[in-house]
Amino acid sequence: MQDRMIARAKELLADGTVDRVMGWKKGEFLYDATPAVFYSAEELDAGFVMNAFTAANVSKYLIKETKKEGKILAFLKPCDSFSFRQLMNEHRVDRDKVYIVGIPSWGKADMEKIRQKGITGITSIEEREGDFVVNTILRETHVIKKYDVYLEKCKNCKSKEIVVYDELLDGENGAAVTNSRFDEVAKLEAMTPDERFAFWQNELSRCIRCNACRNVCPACTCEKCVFDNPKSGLENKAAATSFEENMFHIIRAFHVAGRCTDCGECSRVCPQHIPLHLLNRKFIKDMNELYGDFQAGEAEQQRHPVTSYRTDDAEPGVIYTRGGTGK
Amino acid sequence: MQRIGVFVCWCGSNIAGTVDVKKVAETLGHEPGVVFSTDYQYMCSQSGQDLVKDSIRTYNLTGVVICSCSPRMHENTFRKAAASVGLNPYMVEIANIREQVSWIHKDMETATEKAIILGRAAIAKVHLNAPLIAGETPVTKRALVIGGGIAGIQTALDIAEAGFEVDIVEKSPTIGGKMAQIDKTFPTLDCAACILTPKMVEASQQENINIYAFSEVDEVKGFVGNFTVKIRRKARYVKEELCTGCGLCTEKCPQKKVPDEFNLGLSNRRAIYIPFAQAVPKVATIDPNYCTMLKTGKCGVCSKVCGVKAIDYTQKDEIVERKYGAIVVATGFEPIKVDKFEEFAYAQSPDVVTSLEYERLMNAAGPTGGTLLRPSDKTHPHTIVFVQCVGSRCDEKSEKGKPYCSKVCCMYTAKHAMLTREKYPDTEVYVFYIDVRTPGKNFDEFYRRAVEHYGVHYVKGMVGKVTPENGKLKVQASDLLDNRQLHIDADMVVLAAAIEPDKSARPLATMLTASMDTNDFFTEAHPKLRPVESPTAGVFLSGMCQGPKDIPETVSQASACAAKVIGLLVKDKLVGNPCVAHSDEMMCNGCSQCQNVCPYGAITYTEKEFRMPDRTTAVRRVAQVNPAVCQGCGACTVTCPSGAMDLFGFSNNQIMAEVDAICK
Amino acid sequence: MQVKNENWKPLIVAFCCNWCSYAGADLAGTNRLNYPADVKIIRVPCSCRVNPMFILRAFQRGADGVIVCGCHPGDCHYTSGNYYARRRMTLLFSMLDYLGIEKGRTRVEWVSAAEGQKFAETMNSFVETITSLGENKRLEDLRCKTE
Amino acid sequence: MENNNLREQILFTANADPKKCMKCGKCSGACPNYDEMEYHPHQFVSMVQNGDIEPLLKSESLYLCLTCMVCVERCPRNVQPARFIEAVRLAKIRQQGENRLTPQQIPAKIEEDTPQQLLVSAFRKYTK
Repeated sequence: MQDRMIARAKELLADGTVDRVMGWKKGEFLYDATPAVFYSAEELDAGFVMNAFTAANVSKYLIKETKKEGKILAFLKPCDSFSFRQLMNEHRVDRDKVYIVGIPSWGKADMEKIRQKGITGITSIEEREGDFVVNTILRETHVIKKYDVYLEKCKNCKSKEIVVYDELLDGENGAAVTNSRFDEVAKLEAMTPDERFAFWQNELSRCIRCNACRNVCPACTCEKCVFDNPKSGLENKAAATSFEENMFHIIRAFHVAGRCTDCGECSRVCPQHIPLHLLNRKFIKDMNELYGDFQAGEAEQQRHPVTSYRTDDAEPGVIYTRGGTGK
Repeated sequence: MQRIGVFVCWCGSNIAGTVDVKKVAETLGHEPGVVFSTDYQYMCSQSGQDLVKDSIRTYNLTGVVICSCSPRMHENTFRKAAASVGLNPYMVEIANIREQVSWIHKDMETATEKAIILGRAAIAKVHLNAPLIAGETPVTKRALVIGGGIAGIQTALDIAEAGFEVDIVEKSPTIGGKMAQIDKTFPTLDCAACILTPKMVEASQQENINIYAFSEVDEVKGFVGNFTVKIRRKARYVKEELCTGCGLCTEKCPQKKVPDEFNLGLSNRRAIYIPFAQAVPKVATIDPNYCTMLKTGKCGVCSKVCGVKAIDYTQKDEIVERKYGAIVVATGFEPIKVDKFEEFAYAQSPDVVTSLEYERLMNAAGPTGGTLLRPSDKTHPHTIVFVQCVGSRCDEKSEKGKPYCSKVCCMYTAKHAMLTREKYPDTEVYVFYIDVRTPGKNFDEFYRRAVEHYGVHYVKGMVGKVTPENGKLKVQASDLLDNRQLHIDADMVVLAAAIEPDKSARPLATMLTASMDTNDFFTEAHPKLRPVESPTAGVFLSGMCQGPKDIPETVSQASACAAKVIGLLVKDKLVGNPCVAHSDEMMCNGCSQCQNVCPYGAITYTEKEFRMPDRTTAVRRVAQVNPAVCQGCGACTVTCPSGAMDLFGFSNNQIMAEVDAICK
Repeated sequence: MQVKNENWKPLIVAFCCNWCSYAGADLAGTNRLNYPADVKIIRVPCSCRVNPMFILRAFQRGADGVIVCGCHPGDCHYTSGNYYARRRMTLLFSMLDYLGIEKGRTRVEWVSAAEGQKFAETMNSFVETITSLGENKRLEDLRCKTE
Repeated sequence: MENNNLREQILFTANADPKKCMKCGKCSGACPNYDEMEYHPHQFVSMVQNGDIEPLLKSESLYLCLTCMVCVERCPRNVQPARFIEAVRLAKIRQQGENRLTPQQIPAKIEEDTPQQLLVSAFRKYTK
């Protein structure tokens, strides 16, 4: 697929449709491919990658890119396309300045999970039906079940559909897939408050406030984050109080409620492996249950559940009485 | 750093009886930024206010905290006092230590402690207060009245006489409305036309009034003081400025079979017509649904006979755009459709009529020239049955009727019954009623006169069935007081149909963003205290569009409405509430979420150029709040993820500071 | 087990909308309807002005309970503010519950300007609930593992 | 009101609210069998509301109602008078069950050739 993408990118550069390409660049290691912009065919040949590790969501980068002159080519995976669509809904990206080639994604690999299998020094990774085939410097070849090493976000993939594109690399679009992404949330809901508190205290105490989750999140695109804004009343660069420390994740989840497409980037990038997606999914689950199913970024949407209402909405007391939240 | 003065009020013993005011003043005096702190018996009294003013001057105070009664009581008093000595009124904060402390807590120690905490919170807030200056918007000194019935005419006349321009938009070819169709008015029985038509003429001659008849409102933009309205002047196919209203065309037009809506279809008119003799403007109108010339291109009689060449078959709808400072809704009412009530056989027999049709049958200018004749065979009816509450006072879930009392039916039915008996004493008149409701000056006397002097048979009960049979109407009804069922062979049945708001009201309300109740009546800003204003600033209500009412009430409301409009138009500028939302453009993402939750449409977006950190410039979409439209609810501030949207007077960090002060 | 603070008294922050609930509180005062001094009221223009951040900040600064009061649904002075507040607070409370914060520390009540009695009763029952829940430790401790 | 229990029972069976009645009499105005009846549709509504049920139980009017539902159809307040008439009628039938036959009496009455089906239908009819 990488070769086909590079070939198509070259064509589009050559015929002047676009003047640059948003994709993924080789890192120092095979598994640290990062989003990057390529300006020429040479650059593409030298660095463009597409493999089982190009999980990063590139849509957020397009906010800045579409502020620039010229048109950019972006390869969007299904989950990237949801984020991009949501950014369009929020007028954050200029659709006219992006030429989108939709690319399929059959699940990306989590390097941590591969390492846990005792495999290091990877030199190549190939996808095969149901398996990843990995070669290492020690000239070993490992065949790993894909599902075992999927990223969390890919394990619970919500859709293979590309919701916004100019062309599809494969010519075919995917569809929504059944998933059990709310199971973990439901499991937590079924616990007692004490257990839940213990769980979250354990998870959140590890947070080092590196802001990786915020910086990667395609919904967290504020010009300036409230936590950096002296007028918001809670800015605290010098950590004068522990407020931000304690509340950061709740407020962040609240701010993206209704806009989070559940792309799972927050959990992917967290160096402390905090399952941050469980906070966002809790909101999504609640909104689906209380206000009707809603998928951010799925279509052109003016309002989301937090910016709309019905006069017969449930009263806030409902959360104390409805089932599934433990005793 | 602010220089804050704290003033603790005793409120006689109301506060001082439970709160140690000295201790409160003393303790708050040590708070950072507080340069002066004192207590006084009655802070709201003249001398109390003088104390505040003097202290502001003496200590150069930049902020004032009054620990007293509820801000809902005296916030304005103290703001004015501060303003009088040059301190911005929004630098005053009130700590409510009466309603929230002294009146509900009995223990001196607890109460004093709480008073101090509330004082601290107010001080914390004042530290972050900034002087606010209320925005001013100019006022377009012209009013629009939508609807040219008696309500609209009266409102327009009153506004015009105060010296302001008024435009009346009326959807039908003439002003006058429903009152023009009515024969006599209760309880004085003067002729409706005799009192209405002079007003219509007055409206047309008053130089400040401009009548757009046969026109409709297409679009409303803007806000209080600054509305821009698009008015659609529907094509009459007659040049209004040339037509003299001689009526020759309406006599010569060969198309004679057009149901006359002014007579509710009880007679016919021509395809070119003037609704009635006293129409204002008295201009002919061609009905394109019936005009042979417009339909087939063959005829042109009216054009030939017109001496002033006023006929123009090519006329098109024309859009006029006008600016207004205030909009008056006077869209009125119409009777409900009664054919859904099958039991009354309205659709089966022409002799079953509605009360408004009965008005036309009684009217000297009506289809029968004022002689009461049955529509079916044009004979004189001898037995007439009136049925009240047809479609009024129904169950809320009813699909046929309305849950409310239509208010005017009892009186006009009494009027019909009385007039019928007066003119035709050989007629037996029955009125079936559930209750007879006659609150009003000389109303009950009027009803009693119908019964006692004119011998109208009032029967407590309801008609259950009307069957047309051999030219008669068999009426089956209950007489609850005699506990029997009545069977009357009537010649005519008159239904007192419930009234409902005009159909045009709902789409108009949407254009005006004015609220309506479930029955499509416009809602008032306050049902008791602001009954002629809509909650939407600059929109006023006149007449039946707000709820059922009779002519005297309609006229009083119309004048009241005019007074409110004049009160708005005399102002050169509107001073807004400065506690409105504002967006920090540097931080705004332009995501439109605030726009989605704003109930007033106060937020718009513009593209602005910004310098980026890397010295390039970029165009960003940013929110802008119209302070004249914003009412300061703050819905946008919570929706805004970046905190770019904030509210003056209740800013994020002011409220945070209060929280912190309370939770210290 | 934490040492029980003998002198502990609940600290409750009440956000009241200016048009209904604050007036309701005034009416409670005018009618001399007693409710505990532990309740401190902050006036906001509308319940939709209450940012979840304010609530979290109150908890974090030591409040034991937070109650948001607004006009009854349908009666909002700003027509729709309390409908938005209702969704926001429902979601926020659900999240706090999800994080294991005790139920009942947060509440939303609709109190009209005429309901002085209801205001006092609501505050009495809320203080009772908070007193039985005891001191709010969890939100402060959310990120401090005590092992 | 001694008949309170009976009244409650009738209100329950009728599943309608007599308080909604505004006493317009349209039901009785529409009733096709008015003249035959001792108590008329509107009276059923108000007498049930007042707990005045004994006279209704004794009255032939119960069986003179044709259940044509015109009163239900015409009522502006959706009171549904026919439901009250039907409810009183049912109450009457249920009362009869009390003094006719109890299960205890049955064994003595059974004859050799009594069909089983008769027993079953007797229970259906006479017990409640």
